[in-house]
Amino acid sequence: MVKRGVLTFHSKPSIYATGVTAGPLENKKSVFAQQFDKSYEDERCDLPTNEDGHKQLMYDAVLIALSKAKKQPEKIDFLLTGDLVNQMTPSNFTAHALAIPYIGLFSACATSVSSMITAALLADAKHANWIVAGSSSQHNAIERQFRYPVEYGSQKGATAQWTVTAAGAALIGQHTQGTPVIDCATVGKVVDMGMTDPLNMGSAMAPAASDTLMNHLTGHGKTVDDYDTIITGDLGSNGFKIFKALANENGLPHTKNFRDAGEEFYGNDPSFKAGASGSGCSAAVFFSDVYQKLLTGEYKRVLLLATGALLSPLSFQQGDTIPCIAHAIELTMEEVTAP
Amino acid sequence: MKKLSIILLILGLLTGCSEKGTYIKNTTPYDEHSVENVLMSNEHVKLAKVLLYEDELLAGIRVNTFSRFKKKAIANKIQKKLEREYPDLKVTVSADSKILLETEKLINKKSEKNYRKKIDKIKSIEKEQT
Amino acid sequence: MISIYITSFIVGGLICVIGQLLMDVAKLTPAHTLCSLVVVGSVLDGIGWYEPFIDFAGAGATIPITSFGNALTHGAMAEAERHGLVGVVTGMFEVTSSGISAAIIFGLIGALLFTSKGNI
Amino acid sequence: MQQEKYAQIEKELSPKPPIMKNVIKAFLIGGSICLIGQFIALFYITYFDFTERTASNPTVATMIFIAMLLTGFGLYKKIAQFGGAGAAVPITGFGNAVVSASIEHKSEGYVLGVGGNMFKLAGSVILFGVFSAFVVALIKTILVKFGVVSW
Repeated sequence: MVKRGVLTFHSKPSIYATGVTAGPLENKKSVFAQQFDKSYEDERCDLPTNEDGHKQLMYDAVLIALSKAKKQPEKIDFLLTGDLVNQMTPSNFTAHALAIPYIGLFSACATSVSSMITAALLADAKHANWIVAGSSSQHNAIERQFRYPVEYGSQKGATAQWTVTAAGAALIGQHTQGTPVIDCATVGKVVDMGMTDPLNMGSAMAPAASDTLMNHLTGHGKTVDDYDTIITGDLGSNGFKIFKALANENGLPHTKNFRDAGEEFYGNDPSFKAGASGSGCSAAVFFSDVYQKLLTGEYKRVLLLATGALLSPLSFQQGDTIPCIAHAIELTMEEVTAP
Repeated sequence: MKKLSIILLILGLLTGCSEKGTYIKNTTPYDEHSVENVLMSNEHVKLAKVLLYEDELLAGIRVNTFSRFKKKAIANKIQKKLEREYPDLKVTVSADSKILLETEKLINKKSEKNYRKKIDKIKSIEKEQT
Repeated sequence: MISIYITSFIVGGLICVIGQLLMDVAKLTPAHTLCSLVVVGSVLDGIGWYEPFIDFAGAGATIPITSFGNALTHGAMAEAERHGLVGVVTGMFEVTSSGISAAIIFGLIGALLFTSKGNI
Repeated sequence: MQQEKYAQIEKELSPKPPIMKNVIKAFLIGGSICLIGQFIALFYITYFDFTERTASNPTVATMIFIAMLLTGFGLYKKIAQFGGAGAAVPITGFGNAVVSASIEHKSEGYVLGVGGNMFKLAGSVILFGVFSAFVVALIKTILVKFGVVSW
């Protein structure tokens, strides 16, 4: 029987390599800075505009992931990326520069996982050998897109989050031993709990995360304790607190293996308020910290639960609520069986 | 609060103690006593600098803090009174600190040359007010 | 002399407190808050309260955005007094041109000189 | 889950804005900005031919100039983060809104970018200022015509 939104990848596609790039502030302030592959001295990567810098972040992240696996862009069958700028131009220009067949994906900050799910589907159906999935965000470009000009002085409350300047890309291919593999996934439904404050995305997204988590656990017959960690994308400290409360309400009393990439990203620095956000946030943490912990064997099985707020500046100015989505993907590190 | 008190202290040092009273310089044969009477009888006036020169009577006044709300009315009232006392003089009364400042400068000046020019200028910027 | 500094500090601070309460308690956006304050300044001038208020508080009343509404209304009313109804429209920017022209000029100069920084 | 029920949970768990603290900060920052304005006004009164009333025009222009520098060097947003309305309500906040929008849209060119977007934040203040001035002055003019009040 097919369960709605619940996917199992029988061929278990592998994640061969990842690449993460980050801006100067992230390099200085993020607790994950040591695990990023590349950081820039300049927030625009020494290019004239924020959007140019945004392209460069994504482009470099893809190339780093490819170079780790010693692959050339010509060998890649698909590029699946997305970001938050209007019509995703940074991703589009990256795809042009790399000349890889490309599908742009928009799931807001959940794009890191939605692109991995799509990549796993393509690999599982044997339509492709090599696929790059990823997402990115650039602070200045996104703040201007969704909120105010960067230099505009507006007081941010405790629930506000800081859009990161970072990009993450993962090279996904057919099953290979010794690499983290994609077991299964759950595509989330859009959940809208009537939240309207664009400076409090965490509380808008928490119900979507909770909904997808429950669908994943029941759909695949798993429990929370099956995972070494369940890591959400960018709920931030406030959204994460609410997410855990919702999990308790849904009969999941143990939440000690829950993590939130957004809350951890800047190490709870109060000047970043509730933490990090942006589609680069989940990608950067999933493809650096989580991936490396899978490689070293510290994690055997993890659930990546990226959340996205699917609003536009137009929609919230017109008084609409913030629709949110969460996608889950389960990665495992198999024991290497001796030959 | 500490910062505020430091700011106030610096302000106090910068401005010195507020002066009070009526200062009059008279270069005319007119009697200046009624000027003093008019100004002193008005409870709102804290400080006044008055210059009588040829056919001009120039008065810059400063009123008490909470009388500032109606300082224009106070200046007008004094002006009317002075005009009644000195029907031959052109009376200018203002509660604007610029007028006070300029009148004070004139009073403190030793020589009386340029008085005419300066007084005309003060009167013209006083008119600009609204 | 010193009292004008105290009144400007306190009055200016209090107007900002009203703005903060509009933002935190009434949950208005910054733009809505500023628009409300401008309208309040304009109405206060209409009933003749804002001018004495400036006499009392000096920069404490002329620096907050309320004075922008006051200055616009003041210009419009002064012209209306001279020329009747037509003056309501023509006199609007008589008094207050400096704020807008300074903002335009320095806005352009700022754009020439600076680029935005995503610092914290 | 119902939206109402979630709204309740969300309200319970989300941090409340520290209103008292914000108000005190707004008072201090807003008061300080006005105090600086008063000093600038004193400067214009003392050294130039401005009266208390006419000095407000150059004072406002100078404050906007200072706001431009603070905005350009990335300091105004820090002051605003601390002071909230204390930084937004004074005319410097108006200057910051104009200058920040200009800087932001420089990448689209000076005509379409800077010219077209300069007032995207501050424009509403001008609109409502002008419109309310129009209405107030109109009402007053009519009332004077009917002899209800005088100028």
